[in-house]
Amino acid sequence: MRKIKYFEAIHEAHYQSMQADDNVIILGLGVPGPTGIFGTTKGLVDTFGKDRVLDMPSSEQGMTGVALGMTIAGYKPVMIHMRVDFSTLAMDQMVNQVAKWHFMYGGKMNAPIVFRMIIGRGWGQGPQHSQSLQAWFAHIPGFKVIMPTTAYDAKGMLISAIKDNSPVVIFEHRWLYNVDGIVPKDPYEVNLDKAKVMLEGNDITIVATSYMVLEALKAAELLSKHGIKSEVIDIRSIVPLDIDTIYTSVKKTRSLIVADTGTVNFGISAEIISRLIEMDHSLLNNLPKRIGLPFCPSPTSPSLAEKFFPRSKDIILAVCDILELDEKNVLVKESDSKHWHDVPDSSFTGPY
Amino acid sequence: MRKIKYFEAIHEAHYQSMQADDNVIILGLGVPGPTGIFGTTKGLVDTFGKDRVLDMPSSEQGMTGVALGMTIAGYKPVMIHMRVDFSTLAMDQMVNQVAKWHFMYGGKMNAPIVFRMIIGRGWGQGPQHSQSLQAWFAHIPGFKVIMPTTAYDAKGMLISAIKDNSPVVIFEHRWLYNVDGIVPKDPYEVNLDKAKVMLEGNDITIVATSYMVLEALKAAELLSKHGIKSEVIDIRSIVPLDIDTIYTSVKKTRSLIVADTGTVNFGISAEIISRLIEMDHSLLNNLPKRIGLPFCPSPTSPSLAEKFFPRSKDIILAVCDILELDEKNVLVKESDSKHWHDVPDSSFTGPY
Amino acid sequence: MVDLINLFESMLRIRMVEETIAEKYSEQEMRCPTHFCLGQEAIPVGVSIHLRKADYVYSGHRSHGHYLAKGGSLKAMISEIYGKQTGCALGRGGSQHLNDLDAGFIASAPILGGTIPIAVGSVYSINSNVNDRVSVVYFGDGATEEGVFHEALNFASVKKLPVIFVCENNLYSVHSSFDVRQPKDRNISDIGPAHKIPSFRGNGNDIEEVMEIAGNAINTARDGGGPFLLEFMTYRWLEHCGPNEDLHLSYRTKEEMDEWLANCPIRLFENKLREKNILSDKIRVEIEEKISDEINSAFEYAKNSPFPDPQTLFNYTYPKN
Amino acid sequence: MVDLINLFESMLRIRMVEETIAEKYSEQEMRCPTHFCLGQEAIPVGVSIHLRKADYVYSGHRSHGHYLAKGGSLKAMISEIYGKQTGCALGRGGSQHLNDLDAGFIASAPILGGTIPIAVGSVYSINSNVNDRVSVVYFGDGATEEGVFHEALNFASVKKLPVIFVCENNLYSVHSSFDVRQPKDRNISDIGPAHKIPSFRGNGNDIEEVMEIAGNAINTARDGGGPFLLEFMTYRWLEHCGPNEDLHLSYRTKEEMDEWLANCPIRLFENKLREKNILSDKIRVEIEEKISDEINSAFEYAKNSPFPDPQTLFNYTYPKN
Ligand SMILES: Cc1ncc(C[n+]2csc(CCOP(=O)(O)OP(=O)(O)O)c2C)c(N)n1
Ligand SMILES: Cc1ncc(C[n+]2csc(CCOP(=O)(O)OP(=O)(O)O)c2C)c(N)n1
Ligand SMILES: [Mg+2]
Ligand SMILES: [Mg+2]
Repeated sequence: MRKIKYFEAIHEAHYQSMQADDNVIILGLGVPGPTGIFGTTKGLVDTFGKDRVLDMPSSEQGMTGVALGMTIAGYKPVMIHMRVDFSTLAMDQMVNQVAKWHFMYGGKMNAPIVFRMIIGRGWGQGPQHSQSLQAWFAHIPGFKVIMPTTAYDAKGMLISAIKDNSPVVIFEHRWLYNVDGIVPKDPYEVNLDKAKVMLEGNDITIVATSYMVLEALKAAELLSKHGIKSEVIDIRSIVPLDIDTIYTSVKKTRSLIVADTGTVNFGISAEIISRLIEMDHSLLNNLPKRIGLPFCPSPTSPSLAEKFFPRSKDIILAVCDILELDEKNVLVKESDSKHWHDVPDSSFTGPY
Repeated sequence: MRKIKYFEAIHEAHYQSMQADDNVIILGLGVPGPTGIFGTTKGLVDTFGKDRVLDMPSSEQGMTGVALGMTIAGYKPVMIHMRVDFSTLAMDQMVNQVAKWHFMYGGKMNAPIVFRMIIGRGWGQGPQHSQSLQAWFAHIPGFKVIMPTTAYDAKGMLISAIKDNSPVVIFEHRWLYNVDGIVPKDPYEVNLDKAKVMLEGNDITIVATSYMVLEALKAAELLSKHGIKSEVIDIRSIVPLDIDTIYTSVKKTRSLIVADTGTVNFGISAEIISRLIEMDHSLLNNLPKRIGLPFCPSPTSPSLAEKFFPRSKDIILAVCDILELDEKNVLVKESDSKHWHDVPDSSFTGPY
Repeated sequence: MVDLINLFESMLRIRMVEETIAEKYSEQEMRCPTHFCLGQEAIPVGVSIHLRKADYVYSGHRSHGHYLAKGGSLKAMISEIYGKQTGCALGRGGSQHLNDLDAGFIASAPILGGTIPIAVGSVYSINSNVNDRVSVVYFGDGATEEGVFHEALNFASVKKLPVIFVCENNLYSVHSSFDVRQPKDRNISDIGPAHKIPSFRGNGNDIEEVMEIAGNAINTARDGGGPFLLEFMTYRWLEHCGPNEDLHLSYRTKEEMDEWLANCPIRLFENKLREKNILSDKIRVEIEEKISDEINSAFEYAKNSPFPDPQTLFNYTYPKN
Repeated sequence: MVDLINLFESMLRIRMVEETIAEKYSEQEMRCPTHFCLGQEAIPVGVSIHLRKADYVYSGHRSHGHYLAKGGSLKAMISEIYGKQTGCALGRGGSQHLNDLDAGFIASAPILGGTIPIAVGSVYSINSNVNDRVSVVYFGDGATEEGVFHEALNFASVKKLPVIFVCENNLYSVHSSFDVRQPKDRNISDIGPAHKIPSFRGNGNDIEEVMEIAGNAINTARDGGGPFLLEFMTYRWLEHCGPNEDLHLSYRTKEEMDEWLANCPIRLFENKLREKNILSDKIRVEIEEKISDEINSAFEYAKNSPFPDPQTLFNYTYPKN
C-alpha cells in the first residue's frame, strides 16, 4: 500500500487525467514553471507540452473567460488560483458566465471547468492571502464545491471533477499538501457528493472541512483519552451537501460541532445547522457550536494569527463546553508561548 | 404627514446628505443622466455639479478603487450598481481592499464608501440581472450590510450610511421603488443595527428582508382572517444582525419562517436559524422554513419565473405547513394563469 | 463575388424583424429586456458575409442583428424573446441570451465585455497547425471600458489567435456620451496597437466599407495572421433598451439624430444599388414580401409555442454526467 | 540642484536594509511573505527625489524601496515585518501592507494591480483649480496584465489627473517570463498612448535616466499636464519572494543574471560619482556606518517591541463613528 503526499496525489491525478484525455488542459500563472504550483503541476509540461500545461498572464477575469471559451473548442480546462483571494478578480466570469452557462442556454452548453483554489493559513499570509471563500461558491447555483482532506480523496476527487460536466470548484488547504496517505497508483474516482465518517463515536458529532478535519481528529484523539467518543465527519462535498450522513450521526449523538476553514458568519456551517434543524427541530440535546474564522480580516502578526486561526484546542474547548466537562482536565498545557502555531510542521520556514 | 415613494426618499437622502457635507460624491454610470438611476439621482447634477454627481466608464473594478482613493482625498463616495450582478466585476476591490482597508493598516485608514446595490425580479431580467448577493457581503468582515424596506428607512438608513465611517452595502429592491410611505422632510438617521417588528402576533414569526417583507405582510393579512396572528420582522440590517429582536419574537411564537430575496442555500436565512439555535437549541416547536430563490439561476421566461420567485402564496403555504392548517381554506385561488406575477404593479410595462 | 442584393436583403431583414418586435412589444407578451439595433444593421451583415458556418460569433446585449446575420434561426429567436420552450435557449435566457450552435452563433450575454474572452478561448488550439476557424465578437464602445476587454486582447495577441474584435461604436453607453467615459480624442482602434494587434476604423453605416475592412481582417486571421480589432462608427436610433424613441430625454440632440437617420445604412446602400440598376421597386417589394412572410410565420410560431413547463425549472442547473 | 551623494546614500540605504532583512530572515522572526527589491533601487530613489511630502505614493507587494525612498519610517517598517504593535500597520499587515501617512506613503498591498486605481482616485478633486499634489503608483510588469490597470489609465486620462504610473519591468512575474504573458515585442509604455497618456521608457538601473524621465513627468503632471506612464527596465536579483537566490530553479540563466548584476544601479552610479570625485572611500565608509547604525537601531527597536495583544484582534474590523 503506497503512501504519497497530498500534493503528489494531485500531481498524479493531473498526470493520469491528461494521459487519459487529450482535451484536458491545465492553466494558471506558473503552472509549467519550476516550482509547479507547490509541486502539483511540476514537470507535467515535459510530458504534455506547454500548450496543455499553460502559463498565462495575470488576468484572472479574462483567463477565466478564455477557459470557458476553451470548453467550446472541446477542452476541459483546470484553472488554478494560488490563493482563492485572486479568484475575486474573476468573479464575474465565474458567477455570471461559468456557473450559469449550462442553464442560461437551455442545456445546450456545458462548462466543464475545474477551479483549483488554494487556501491556507500561517506565516503571516495576511488579509489578502488567507481567505477561504467556499461559502461564496456554494451560494451560487451551478457550481459543485468540494474540499478533499486526504491524499486519497485529493486524487480521486480531482479525477472525478475533471470528468464531471459541471464546473467544479475545489478548495485545497496548503497545510494538507505535505500530509501523506494511502493512494492507489491506478486512476480511480471518488464521488463528489458524499461525506465520510472518519471516526465513529457516540458522544458528539464533529463535522469538519478540509484541514479542520485533521484538527478535529487531533481533538478527538485527546478527548478519547478522557472517555469522550467523538464521531468525526469529513464533509468533503459542500455542494451537493451530503446532509443525510451528517443527520444520521447527529441523530445518534444529539451534539454538534461544525468546524470550517472559512469565516463563521454567513458561512457553510450555518447551512449545515439549518438543514439539520429543518429536518428535525428537536435534534439537538444541547447548543451546537461553529468553529471557524472569527469576524475580522486575517491578521499578519503571529500573535494575532494565533488567536485568529482555530485549532484542535478550540474544538476541545467547544466539546468541553457542550458536554459540560472541565476543560482543565482535558487540555494539555501548551508548551511555550514563543512557539507559534503558524506553520504546518517544523520543516516550514517561510517565506510563503 | 407627507407620503413619498421609496425612490423619492432615496433621492431626498442624497440631496440632503450632499447639502450637509460637501465631501459627499455620487458616482455610477448614468448617475447625472436623464433617468438618474430610476429617479434616485435625477437632477442632482443641476444642484451639485458633474464633479460631485459623477458619470463614469463601465469599469466597475477600477472605479471601486477610484472611489476608495477618493476617501483618501477626504471624500465620501456613494457608488451605485444598477444591478448587484455588475458588482461581481468589482469584487477584488470591494473585498480585498475596501472591506479590509481599516483593519489592514492597523486602523489608520478608513473607507467610508456607500455601495447602493439594486436588486429586483420580474420582466425577464434573467440569469445575469436578478441575483441578490447580500450573503456574499455579509460573509466578509468589514462591510455593514443593510436592506431598507420602507421609504422611511430608505431615507434614514442612507443618511446614516453616508455618515458612517465603515463601508456600507445597501440592497434596494426595484419593486419597492414605487411604494410610498411616510417620510419626514427634514434629514434624520435610522440606526444600521436594528431589526423592526412590523406586525405583532403570537402564532408564528416571519422574519424577512426587503421586498419579502411586503410579501410577508400580505401573507400575514390573509392569515389573520383565518385567526393566525403572525409576527412580521423586517431584518433591515444583515450585518450587524439584530438577533435579539428576532430571538425575542421566536421565543414567544416558537415557530419560524425566514423569507429572503436571495438564494436559499448558504444564504442569510441559514445564519439566522443557526444563531437562534446556538442561543437555544430547543427554541422551536416545529420545523423552521426558509423561503427564497431556489437552487437554479434566474430563468427569463415568465412561466419559469413564476415558480422561481417566491410570493406571499409561498409564505402562506409554509405557515399552513408549519401550523398544520389546511391551505385550501386559506389560499385565495389565483385569478387567472395568463396574469404573470412578474411586474410590481400594472403600471410596469417593461422593458427593464 | 458578393451578391449585393443578398447583402441588402440581409440588412432589410434585420430591420424588419426589429421593427416588428418593436411594434408588438407593447402587447406585453415579450417580457424581457430587449435591445434594438435599428440603424446599426450594416456591421453584422458586412462582417458575416465573410464568415463560414463553422466560424464562431459572440455578442452582448444588443445581439439580434449579429445572430440573424450569422444565420441564427429567426423562429428560435422570436420564440426565445417570447419566453417559449421552442426558443433558442428554451426560454431560459430571453433576448439577451441568444445562441444557435448550428449556425455558429455561440452565445450572447448582457454583462458588458463578458463574451469577449470567451470568444478568444474558443479558438485556442493545442495543435500547432493553423485552425482555420475564426471567432468574431461584437461589443459596444462602453464594453471597451471593462478591463477584461484589454485582458482578452493581450492574450489573443500573445497566442496569435484568429479573433476579430468588432467594436460597434455608437457614441453612447445608455445615456452617457463618449467623453465622460473615455479620453475625448481617442479612437477605440488605438487600443489594438498597444497590444500589437492590427486595428482599423471605418464607417459602420457604409456596408461596403465594413465589408472591405472586415474581409481583410477575417481572411488574414484565417490564414494565421492573428487577431484584429475593428472599430465601426454607427448610431442607435431607439432608446437604449426597449422599442421607443428617446429624444425627449435630451441626452442627445435632434440634430445629431437627424444626421444619423440621414445616414441610414440601408437607404445609403439602396441608393447605390438603384444607381447601379441592381435594385428596382419590383425587386424591393418582392424582398419585403418574402421577409414579411418569414417574420409573420416566426411570430405565429412563437406565439403558438408552449411556455416551458414550470416543473422543468431545475432541469439545467447541472448537466448530466 | 540634486544632491548626488544623497541619491547614492538613499539607494545604498535601501540596499543595506534589504540585505539585513535577508540576512536575518532565517532567524524565523519575520514571519510574513517578504519580497525583496535588491537590484531595483534606482527607480524609487530617482522618482522620489522629485516628490514632496504631500505627494502620495502607492505600491504593491515589492514595496520596501518605494516606502523608504518616500521617507517612510524605517523603524515602523522593520517592526511591521516583525509583526509588532509598533509596526506601521500595528502588525496587522506585515511586509505587504506598508503605510506611513506622515511621509505620504499611503498604501501598499499585494493583490496585483490593486492599488493602481486607488492612486488615481486619491487625486480626484471636485475643485476645478489644479491640485498640485501628484500621486505615484509603482507596479510590476505582471500587474499590467490585470484589466484594472487599463481601467485606471482610462479614467485618469478622462479626468486628466496628476498620476504617475511607474512600471518596474523586471522581465518576470514570479517564474514566468515576459513572452508567455505579453506580446513579445511590445513595450508596456506602448499602452499609455492608447489611452492618450504620454509615456516614456528608460533604463531603470541608471538613476540619472530615471531622474530625468520622472522629473519631467512629475513636474508636468503637477502643472496640470495630466497622467504619465513610465516604464523602467530593471531586474530582480533574489527569488520572487524571500531572501534567497534562485538560479537553481533555471527559469532564468546565469548569463542573464550576471549581465544584470554587472548593471548594478548602485555600482554604476558610484563609479560615476568617483570619476567626478564626489565620492571617496572615506565618504562611502561614513555613509555606510551611518546607515548601519540606523539599521541596527531599527532592528533592535523592532525586536524589543511588543507583539499586538491578542485581545485587540477585533479592534479594527470596523472604525468608530
Ligand atoms: C458589467 C456591466 N455593467 C453595466 C451594465 C449595464 N449596461 C447594459 S448595456 C450598457 C451600455 C453599454 O454600452 P455599449 O457597450 O456602448 O453598447 P450599446 O448599448 O451602445 O450598444 C450598460 C452600461 C452591464 N450590462 N454590465
Ligand atoms: C491578482 C493577483 N494574482 C496573482 C498574484 C500572485 N503574485 C504575487 S506577486 C506576482 C508577480 C507579479 O509580477 P510583477 O507584477 O512583474 O512584479 P514583480 O514581482 O516582478 O516585482 C504574482 C503573480 C497576486 N498577488 N495577485
Ligand atoms: Mg455604445
Ligand atoms: Mg516583474
